[in-house]
Amino acid sequence: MYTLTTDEAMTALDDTAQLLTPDGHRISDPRLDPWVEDLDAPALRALYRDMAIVRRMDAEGVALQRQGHVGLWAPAQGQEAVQVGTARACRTDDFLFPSYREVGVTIVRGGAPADLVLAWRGEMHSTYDPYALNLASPQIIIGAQTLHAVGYAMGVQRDGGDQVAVAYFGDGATSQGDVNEAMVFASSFGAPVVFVCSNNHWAISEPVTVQSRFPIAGRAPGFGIPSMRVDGNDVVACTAAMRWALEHARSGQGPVFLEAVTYRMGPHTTSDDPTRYRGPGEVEAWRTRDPLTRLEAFLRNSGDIDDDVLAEISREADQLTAAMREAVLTAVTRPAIEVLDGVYAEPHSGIDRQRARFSAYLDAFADDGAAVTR
Amino acid sequence: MYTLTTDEAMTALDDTAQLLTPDGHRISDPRLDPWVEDLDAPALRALYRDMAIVRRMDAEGVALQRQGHVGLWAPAQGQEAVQVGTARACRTDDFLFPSYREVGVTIVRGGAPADLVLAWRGEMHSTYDPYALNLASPQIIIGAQTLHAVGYAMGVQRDGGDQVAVAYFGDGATSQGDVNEAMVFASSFGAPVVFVCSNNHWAISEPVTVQSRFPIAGRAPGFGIPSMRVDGNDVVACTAAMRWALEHARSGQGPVFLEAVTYRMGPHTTSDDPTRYRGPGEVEAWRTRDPLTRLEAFLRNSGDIDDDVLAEISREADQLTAAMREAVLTAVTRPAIEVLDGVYAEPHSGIDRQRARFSAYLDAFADDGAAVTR
Amino acid sequence: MTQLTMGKALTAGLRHAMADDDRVLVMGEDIGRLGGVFRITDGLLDEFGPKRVVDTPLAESGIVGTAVGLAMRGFRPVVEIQFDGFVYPAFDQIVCQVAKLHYRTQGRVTVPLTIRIPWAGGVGAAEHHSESPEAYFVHTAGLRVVAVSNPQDAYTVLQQAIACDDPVVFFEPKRLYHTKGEVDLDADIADAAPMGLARVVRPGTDATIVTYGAQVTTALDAAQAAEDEGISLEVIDLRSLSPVDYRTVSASVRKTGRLVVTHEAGGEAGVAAEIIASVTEQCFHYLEAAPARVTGLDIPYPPAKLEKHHIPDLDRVLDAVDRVLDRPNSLTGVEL
Amino acid sequence: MTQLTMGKALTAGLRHAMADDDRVLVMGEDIGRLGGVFRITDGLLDEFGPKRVVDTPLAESGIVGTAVGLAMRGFRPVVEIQFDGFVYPAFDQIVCQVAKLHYRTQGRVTVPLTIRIPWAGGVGAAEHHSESPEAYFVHTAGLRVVAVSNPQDAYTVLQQAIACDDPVVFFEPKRLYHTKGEVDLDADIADAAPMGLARVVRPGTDATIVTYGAQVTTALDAAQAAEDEGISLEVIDLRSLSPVDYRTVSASVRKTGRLVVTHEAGGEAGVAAEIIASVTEQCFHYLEAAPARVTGLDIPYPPAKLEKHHIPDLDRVLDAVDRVLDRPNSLTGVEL
Ligand SMILES: Cc1ncc(C[n+]2csc(CCOP(=O)(O)OP(=O)(O)O)c2C)c(N)n1
Ligand SMILES: Cc1ncc(C[n+]2csc(CCOP(=O)(O)OP(=O)(O)O)c2C)c(N)n1
Ligand SMILES: [Mg+2]
Ligand SMILES: [Mg+2]
Repeated sequence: MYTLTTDEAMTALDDTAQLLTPDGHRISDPRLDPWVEDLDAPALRALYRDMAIVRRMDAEGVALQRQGHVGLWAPAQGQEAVQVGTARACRTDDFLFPSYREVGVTIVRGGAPADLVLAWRGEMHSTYDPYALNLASPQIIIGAQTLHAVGYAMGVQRDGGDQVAVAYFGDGATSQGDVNEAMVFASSFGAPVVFVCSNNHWAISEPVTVQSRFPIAGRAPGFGIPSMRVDGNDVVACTAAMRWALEHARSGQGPVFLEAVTYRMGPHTTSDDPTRYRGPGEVEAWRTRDPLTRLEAFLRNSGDIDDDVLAEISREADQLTAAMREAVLTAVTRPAIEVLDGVYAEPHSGIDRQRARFSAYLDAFADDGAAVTR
Repeated sequence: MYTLTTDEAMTALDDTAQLLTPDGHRISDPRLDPWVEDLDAPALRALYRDMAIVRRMDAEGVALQRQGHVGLWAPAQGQEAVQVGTARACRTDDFLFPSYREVGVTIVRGGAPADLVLAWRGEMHSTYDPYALNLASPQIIIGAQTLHAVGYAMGVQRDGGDQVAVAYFGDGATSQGDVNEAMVFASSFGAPVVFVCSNNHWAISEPVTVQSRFPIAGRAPGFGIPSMRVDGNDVVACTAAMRWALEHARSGQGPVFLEAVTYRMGPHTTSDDPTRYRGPGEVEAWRTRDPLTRLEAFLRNSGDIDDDVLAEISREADQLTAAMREAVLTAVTRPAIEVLDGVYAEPHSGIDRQRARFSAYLDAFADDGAAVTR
Repeated sequence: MTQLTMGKALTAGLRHAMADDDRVLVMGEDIGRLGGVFRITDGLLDEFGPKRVVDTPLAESGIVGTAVGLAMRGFRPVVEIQFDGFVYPAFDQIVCQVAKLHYRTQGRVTVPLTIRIPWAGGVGAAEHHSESPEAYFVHTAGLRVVAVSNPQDAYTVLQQAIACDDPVVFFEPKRLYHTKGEVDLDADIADAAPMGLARVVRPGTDATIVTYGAQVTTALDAAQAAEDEGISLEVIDLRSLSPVDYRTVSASVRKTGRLVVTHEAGGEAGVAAEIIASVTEQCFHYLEAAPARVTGLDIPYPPAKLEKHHIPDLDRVLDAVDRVLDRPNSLTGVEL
Repeated sequence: MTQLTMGKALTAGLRHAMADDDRVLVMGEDIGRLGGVFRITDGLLDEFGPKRVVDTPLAESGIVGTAVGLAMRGFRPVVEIQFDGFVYPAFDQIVCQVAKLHYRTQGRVTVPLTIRIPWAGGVGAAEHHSESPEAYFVHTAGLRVVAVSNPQDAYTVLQQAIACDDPVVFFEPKRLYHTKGEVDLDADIADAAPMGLARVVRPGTDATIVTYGAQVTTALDAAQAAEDEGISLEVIDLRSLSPVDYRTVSASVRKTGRLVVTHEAGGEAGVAAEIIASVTEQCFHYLEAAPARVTGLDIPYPPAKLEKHHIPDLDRVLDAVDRVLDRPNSLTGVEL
């Protein structure tokens, strides 16, 4: 055949991979089951714990913003399963490239409580050492990190390594040239990269239909990249899908694309007012598909979780959120002159000159707390 | 199904639409035949005439470059069928957005001989009035024009018009962010635009496989745009495919993507040396699929063309190439001060100041042919 | 006269332009139902409908590139770039297409496109949300660049930009969005000062401060403070950064003999360098001291908690005034 | 010493850097089998193989963005942008990522990336093939910007740029690719002048001409011509545009008291404006006349047949020299 309509290309894509139903029933899937065979009760509890902690710390971030301790927060509520499931599926030496909303990914990679808040507070642009967590700084420019991930993966190929690079981004990002170029490069070089698109149905106020009138997972195969649509609120399915994707990339078969279908329960950021563009009905409908309650229901059914365990997780979450709050409240802003630090890695006469002048200026004020002549 | 591999998305795309075989036999195709029912002998002869003239003028362009009359030429040899077939299928009020290689499109749209050469000669960046030919100036920035075409088509929608915008570009261009964003916008707004990708197998020295390891026509459906792979050396198939595409877009069904599979017989430009990156075998193989010889063979078989007609076309081509040469040889470079013309549409104090100074400078030299003081 | 915030004045200007000319349309990310993240397009979707108030896919090159196509079809698109730091993906379309199309076609194709950019810092924002990219556009021939500093100009100049047949990059200082001022909503833009002209916002005799955008407020504060010390500063709001109204600027410097230029963008090859190079040429024999720049540091925009060291404040402006007046200042004795 | 064209010197520099450090790789459009449209990477594919000489898809943002990722993995990518006018699609990656990553991460991530750009006009090329975008990058903190003017610098400075842990935008004047000069292929880059330093290429006493790239040749020709009239011009090749070596430049201006800056890019908010603003500040009391700019016009790059009016030639430079020497010149009596 020499024509291809969207129907022909996408009729195959009429479903979403799922292993846990919204009410917590495990359904079997011959393709995905093998990838999560080892997920026994402790492992599932661990995933639940991760998600619960992400939810609490995320809520604390919102609270800290409302109380004026951080300038902004981009809530992840509702997206815990895709963030935790995919990040936990990675090896620690895989390198992950998150956007600004991947608080769950940061936590899973070992980010400290302070790492979650000091950037939003405006103390520094980013906190942790990317090489310590194998996690790039959160990216604000929509889509830019997808190319970095592909480049990193090309580096892995050149080193003969078996790490995988993972690019996280949203549904809105799929419209950016960079994300499409990333798919072109990844496909052309067969780079070991997994694209994880968290389709949370909204790019600020724009519904995903403005970016794409068809399932986003249908985009990648045209670039020569196999893709999967997965229930992004099902942490078991996300784990399975990501393990499949990682193995595909790790074994030299090239890039993979995952569309995780999820929902942003909160505002875009704490500055946003979602009541201007979406009704409560939609949000309520998604509440029934909550990633935490479904795993909790499953674990309660199987008797693998109980109130004691939940209380224990809650205590742990208390400690972590307290540490996060503490980090914000004790944050010390760096001295003025350090604003000039880190622009260049090597000596630079322009920075030297600015430093001399700015020091002189600061000194002039230090003397009498006011301008020299007044 | 929730996964989509490239195989699943593209198995359908295993063929190329064709109506004239390389040796000139008309094959029937129930989907395409209706679109070219009206192509009787005179119409086919006209297409042949167009292609022959394009080939001759293109060859003259190369010759003019070799003789130093123009600085550069981007030969279209081998691509006459896609250019003539698709452009002839358009209405005169459709608006076409070409790249630098669409000499055939320019001729079909009524470009004068001078329009083909004065820009390459460096007399002006572009010659004809885009609104006179409904043809944008040739675009050099790879892919940029695809967005202009989509925007134009969005304008048509707003005007309630039934024109179609057509974007021409190459296989290499499909890697550019702009071309992918153009597909996103076209799909999102259902804009009446036809994307015509002339896959001539090379982007300068890079084979199409560097840009895409799969048929380019497979890219568009993922964006929600139906596409067709057509033999770009078969002017009848190109006409049929384009008429189908135009009708689709014109009737409000949204954008269409055509991949015309063709071959660049010459160098990328007259500055290029293709022997560095491709063997003569490949070029020779494509010579057997020449767009002109196959239509000539068909018309000779049916007795609809003979040496007299060919001689007549040849005379016409002689006149046109002579006019083109004449345009170059009689070109008068604009006076120096006009270098400042047309930067802004409205009065601009910066330009005024530059004009005053540059005039003074020119005057100073005009007096004695040298700088004021020497 | 009506009291309006700059934000509301911009909305009023847009509404007026759209009502006047049905070829005007606005497009960008989140400008429809949401009214834009700064609510500048608030209400326009309801009033003018989705054909003229276009929520676009999330792609700045796509937004500007399709706006070029719309302009070629005879529309006058007004594009909103969500934040200053997100204009760069559209840079190629702006520099190679928007700026060059008219020249490329010997004037046959006009691009009456307005690119609105919420602009600059001082609002405690995250990375990429406080950029001052104006010099890139000033350096690009074929564009006009304006920056507004008060609600009345916001209202008037926006309409002038939209009415202009050339592409205009229109900078809106974020930190003034909520600042109120008198706006004459009935004024005809034809009666207003043409878009390319600067304005002396405070006359003075001892030194000239040239600035634009939110720094106009800082400069006026500095002039007020200086007055208490008996120093008379003339403050000029450039309004247009390309072209610069050198007639007004140089007339002032010929009078005062001393010049300070201040802006929030970094200094290296910035707008202040341009002003100083041009004024030095035009007024060399009138200059009593070296003109001084008071600009942002030449660093990537810093984290919010440090931005106050980056944005020139009243003290830094006054320190530079001292410098051009040959009074003791922080650089006294420092090798320059 | 070997006689080499600048093109061949660049190839030798690349080969040397790749042989020295196996983390260096080159990437771009057509740089493999073809050796690049200017043949600067000629032979490297055969010598170093496709893992280190990477023909990329046709997408500049993709090239620079993946190079950033490679740098994060510990490589030192050398990117070729095919022509100056094609760098703009990569502008976002350059300004928001390449320039900012080190600052964003408090120095934890370095981006030792070299972006080579065949640069500027005078070669009779088509639109977009003769651009001078250097000011955009000079205005961008976090980048270093260099421009070479002769084969020896091409060889040495390219290696220094690759060895530098900061990102460097490296400009190669197209019209000098075929110009020959002596190159010491055995010289160690550690012994050469550091990358940030300017060089006095011709000493003189009456006025200073500051320039870079292909205009160095024009300036030297002008100095030669002026000598016949008894005027002694000092010519400085900046070599580094960011940072600028103001020590060398200002020392010269303090000596001569007169300054001409010439470059091919438009003047508005360009590099010459920067130099003049800084030098005026640093040397105000030494200046005997207003420094003069001799730059390209502030227009989109013109068609090839008109480019000679755009690129400052010897006569325009000498006219400006007359101006700073207060001799009769074309602008005598013209309102500036
Ligand atoms: C290049 C660029 N343009 C615009 C923005 C402003 N912006 C920030 S988030 C956002 C929406 C992103 O939507 P999506 O990709 O779906 O991610 P989500 O926020 O839903 O996680 C926009 C438009 C930006 N950060 N970068
Ligand atoms: C943005 C940009 N990058 C690079 C170039 C240089 N360039 C000119 S033509 C070309 C190859 C284009 O290949 P393709 O799209 O297949 O078109 P073809 O030349 O084969 O018709 C390249 C890389 C350019 N003109 N614009
Ligand atoms: Mg989203
Ligand atoms: Mg091609």
